[in-house]
Amino acid sequence: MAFRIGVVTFPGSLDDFDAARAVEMAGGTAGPLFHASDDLKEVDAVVLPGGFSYGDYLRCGAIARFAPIMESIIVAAEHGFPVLGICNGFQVLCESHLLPGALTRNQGLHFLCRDQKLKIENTKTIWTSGFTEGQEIVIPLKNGEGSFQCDDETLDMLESQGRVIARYVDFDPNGSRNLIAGITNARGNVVGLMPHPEHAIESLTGPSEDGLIFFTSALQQLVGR
Amino acid sequence: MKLDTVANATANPDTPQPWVELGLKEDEYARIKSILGRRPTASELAMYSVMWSEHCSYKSSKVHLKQFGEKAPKSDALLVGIGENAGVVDIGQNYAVTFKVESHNHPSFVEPYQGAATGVGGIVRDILTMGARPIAVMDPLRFGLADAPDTRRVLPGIVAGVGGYGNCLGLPNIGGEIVFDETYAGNPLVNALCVGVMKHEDIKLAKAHGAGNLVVLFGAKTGGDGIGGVSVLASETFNEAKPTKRPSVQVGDPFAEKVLIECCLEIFKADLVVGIQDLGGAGLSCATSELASAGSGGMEIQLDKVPLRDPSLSPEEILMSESQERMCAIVEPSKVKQFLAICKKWDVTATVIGEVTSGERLHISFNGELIVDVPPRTVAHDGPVYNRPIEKPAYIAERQAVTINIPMPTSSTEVKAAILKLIAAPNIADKSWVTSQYDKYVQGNSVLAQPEDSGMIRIDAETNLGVAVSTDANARWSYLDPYEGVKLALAESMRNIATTGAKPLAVTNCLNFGSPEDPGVMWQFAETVRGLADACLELGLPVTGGNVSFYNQTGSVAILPTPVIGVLGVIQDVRKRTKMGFEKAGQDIYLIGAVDSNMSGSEWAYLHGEIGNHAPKSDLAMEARLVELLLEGQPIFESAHDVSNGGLAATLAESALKNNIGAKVELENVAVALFSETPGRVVVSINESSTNSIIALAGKYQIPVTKIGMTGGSELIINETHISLTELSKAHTETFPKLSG
Amino acid sequence: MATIVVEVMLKPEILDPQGQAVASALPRLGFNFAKAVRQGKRFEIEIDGEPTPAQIAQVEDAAHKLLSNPVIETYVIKVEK
Amino acid sequence: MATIVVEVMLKPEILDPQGQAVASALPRLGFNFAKAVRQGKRFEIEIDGEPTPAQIAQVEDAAHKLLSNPVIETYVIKVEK
Ligand SMILES: Nc1ncnc2c1ncn2[C@@H]1O[C@H](COP(=O)(O)OP(=O)(O)O)[C@@H](O)[C@H]1O
Ligand SMILES: [Mg+2]
Repeated sequence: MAFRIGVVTFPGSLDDFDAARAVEMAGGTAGPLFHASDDLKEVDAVVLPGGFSYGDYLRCGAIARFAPIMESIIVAAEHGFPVLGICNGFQVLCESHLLPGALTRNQGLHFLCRDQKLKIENTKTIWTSGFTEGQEIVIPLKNGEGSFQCDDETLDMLESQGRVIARYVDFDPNGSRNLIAGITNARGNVVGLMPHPEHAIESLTGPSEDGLIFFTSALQQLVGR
Repeated sequence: MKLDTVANATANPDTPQPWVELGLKEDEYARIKSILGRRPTASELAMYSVMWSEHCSYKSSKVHLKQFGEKAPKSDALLVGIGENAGVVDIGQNYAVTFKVESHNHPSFVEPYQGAATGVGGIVRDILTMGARPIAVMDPLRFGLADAPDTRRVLPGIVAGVGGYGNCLGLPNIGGEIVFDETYAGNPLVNALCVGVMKHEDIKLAKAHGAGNLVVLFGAKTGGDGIGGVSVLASETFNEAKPTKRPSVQVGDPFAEKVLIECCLEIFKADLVVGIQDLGGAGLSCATSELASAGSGGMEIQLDKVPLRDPSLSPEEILMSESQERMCAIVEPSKVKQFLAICKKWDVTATVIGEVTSGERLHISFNGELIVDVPPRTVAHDGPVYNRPIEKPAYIAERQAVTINIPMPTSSTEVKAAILKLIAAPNIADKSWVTSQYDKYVQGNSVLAQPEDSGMIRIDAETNLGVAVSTDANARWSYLDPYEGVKLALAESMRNIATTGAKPLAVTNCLNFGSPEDPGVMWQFAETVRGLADACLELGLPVTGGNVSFYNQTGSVAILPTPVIGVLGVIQDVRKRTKMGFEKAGQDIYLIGAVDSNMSGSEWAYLHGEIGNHAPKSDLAMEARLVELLLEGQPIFESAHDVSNGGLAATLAESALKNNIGAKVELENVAVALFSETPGRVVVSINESSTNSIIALAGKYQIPVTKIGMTGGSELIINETHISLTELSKAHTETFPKLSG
Repeated sequence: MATIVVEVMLKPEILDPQGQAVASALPRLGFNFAKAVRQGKRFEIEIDGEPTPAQIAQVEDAAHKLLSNPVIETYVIKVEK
Repeated sequence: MATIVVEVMLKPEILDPQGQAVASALPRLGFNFAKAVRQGKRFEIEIDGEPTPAQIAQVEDAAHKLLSNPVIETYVIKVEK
């Protein structure tokens, strides 16, 4: 039986459909989850998709973090449940304090959509195990508030523990500290990533098919659990 | 203030009314009185004034636009034609596609961010109203000179507004235009196009049928946004001397609209509406009168039930408010509970504000008192019609007498300098600084987006059916000859569709002009409509809808006549689309079509302060054959890129820079070959093994095909001129960042 | 050294989606104190020494031209020590 | 009726590109008074009657949980009449 990966829809989520498609294309079954219920419906992992939850008018992810579904996800994640937050999902994870730091306004002050080269730095997380260390990939980046910021202590901790999972290469799109594009929690089950792997799953509609590996990685890791 | 009821209006026939301030003409006011048999109440006056404004009533353009119906080609694809919120075409496999382009010019000058944002919001609601899921947007834009101070104010705001709203809705932006010309200073054009898709059986119409059915207003609460905006803002020349006419600005809430979209789609899926209308210009005045007018009976509205953001609004203000993100639906009583439950799920405010009646009048009451009692048709559909004076402007003859005198480069140094100058010109330069502010990936179906010749969206992931859309206008040609100019714009748009491998199917348009009270402008308009109708008939493409924007002028100076033409095409298998960039080294480059030496209206002439004398003459029969050629030849094309603004020089540079693959090209009469913008041309690259096929195609369709060179290397080489791609790219990409810096 | 503060708020009649988002989030978190919320911007401008009337006039000018959009916003200038 | 104001600013060590953009735009417009600019948010919360200490405590709680992100921001609460 295929593993079920839940995709959460908050009001204002945009990439939920695409994330579900990526899960299916990777060989999993996508399970829609609605923000207003705290029922995880026995999914094996969860993706928090991109978008502008609640319009992102206050701070990105700040209001979504209090949705009933997040209460369940926070508890589960603390017990090792796999969670991938993409873009707005990453912002929600930071607001939930499942991941350290915060995502702030792009240094250029504009929304930026581009094909972005990344270097995968950590292949030990549930979501990145299918990559080789140092692998360079190209997937779309699209956000207005993607600049990863934290204090020096947190940055040292992330770097010394190898918790940066991906870094921007060749071009600094937003002024993130140490060019950080994605990080993980200590346990490696929660990953936040600013660029969008779900938009790089077929070369017809994306810049590459590199993004699919995030989803196949998780499905493979679930087998081993 | 005392409520001006119908009883009061009858009892006090001589109360003075501000019909002049509301933009009505004396005869129009008289006509309202004769329709009603008394003076209108304040609320009725508000409704008539907004609905009879140029923007809502098309009073100056109607007599001309009729031609789109009269000359309409027979088309089996057309499911819903002009008149509804947007036209709908059949693209096969039981899919129906709707698309439309609309202007939001004046509001975007006053408040660029919000004006542009609400422009996108408005067109998306039009598409949604048809029952469709919106799937993409495009934004044809025009600005004053790129380095003018006001452009620096207006452009970043408009771009941020288009992006801010569209990105938040989750609609990929798949194309548009950015053109600079001094006539747009003070009159930027913000046109927004939206495409939506649905199944045939899901098409919805804006009609109020069935006595006893309920009128439900849902979405955002009503505030004081844009009150008077319709009649005052959209139909009077913006004039700084009359600051009181500065309307309050509409502010968009894209999140509210995103939720409204999801809510509507769920309501449509459950089949809960009889008719539906969005609230755009003229707000509730428009929605109620149009629904009732198009329906079978009358309507009764209790205006005090409208949920207000600002409780101090008067009834006439409620009727005129242009608060965004609102919809009005006609719902059977038995389905209202379910309707309201879905709204609740999405946290969308929904209120029953009235019902459809068996009568013939639109009755609106406020706290139990009747304030509107009108025949809805007289408000919505039977507004004034003007046959405005038309006169061919004197400049036409003056222009035609001019001889063009612009430097044409000859030596290889001159050719190089000319190419670099041209591709760095704001009208030709790389637009990524703008387009990278737009999400082109969301929804995961964008097969092509800017800077490709057309945007392309996959409709069905199983069958790979897709649609392509392109928008084009060449205002300089329209200025020289509006009849030919619009035909050329249509031909270009159609060619852009076919260049990517899709078959042109239907046309939309947004006609941006100066004041209709100027007979010269009216002539430009009349010629444009005649040209477009004739061209559509000849090409067999139906016009499915459009929009007219008048009064785009500062003082006596009108903008260049700018008919923006959108063409929608269908492609059976999106995997087979052709892209604009050279794909591989060592492939043969062919120019399809022949060049001539007319430089009028070209960018090269414009860069030397010249507009020229005669626009090119369109050859639509040839353009139609070219489309056939492109479609039949599609399997052998490794790349294909249309030749338009900037001529062959721009086309070659763009194809080379796309994938960083150079080219070596041999041209005769090099300056004309590079910079002339003769229509009807496309550059393709093919494998050598396809040589016979392309020659056969040329013969079959009687279009000249010339091998001009070969792809490869890291330079663009034209005869003896060598330009490294690095240098080319620098010139092409530096312009916009510099302008913004 | 002083700080001049410019507070920019949307005019009361202008829709404030940001404030609305906060207003509707608060009760979901169990906070019921707010009747309405408006969200605006706050600029803290550091200057050398005490502000002179000429400087304040300049700030006023800048607030009007750059920091606010008079079409939809109003501003207030304050000096903090 | 009173207004409780919550002012939220980025912590000094956190990059503030918006404030920086203002700081570099000012001199281009001929304004040379600013040594540095920081941009933050201002929430105006309308409440019924005079604020009670319990209400202020609630606002404090909301400011901490929702209106600011303590990882990058600080806030100040003020009561205006
Ligand atoms: N405002 C805009 N929004 C989105 N795309 C744009 C915009 N302006 C230009 N583009 C895109 O840039 C590309 C080049 O523009 P243009 O030179 O006008 O194309 P064409 O010559 O085919 O008319 C096209 O893909 C067009 O859709
Ligand atoms: Mg083109």
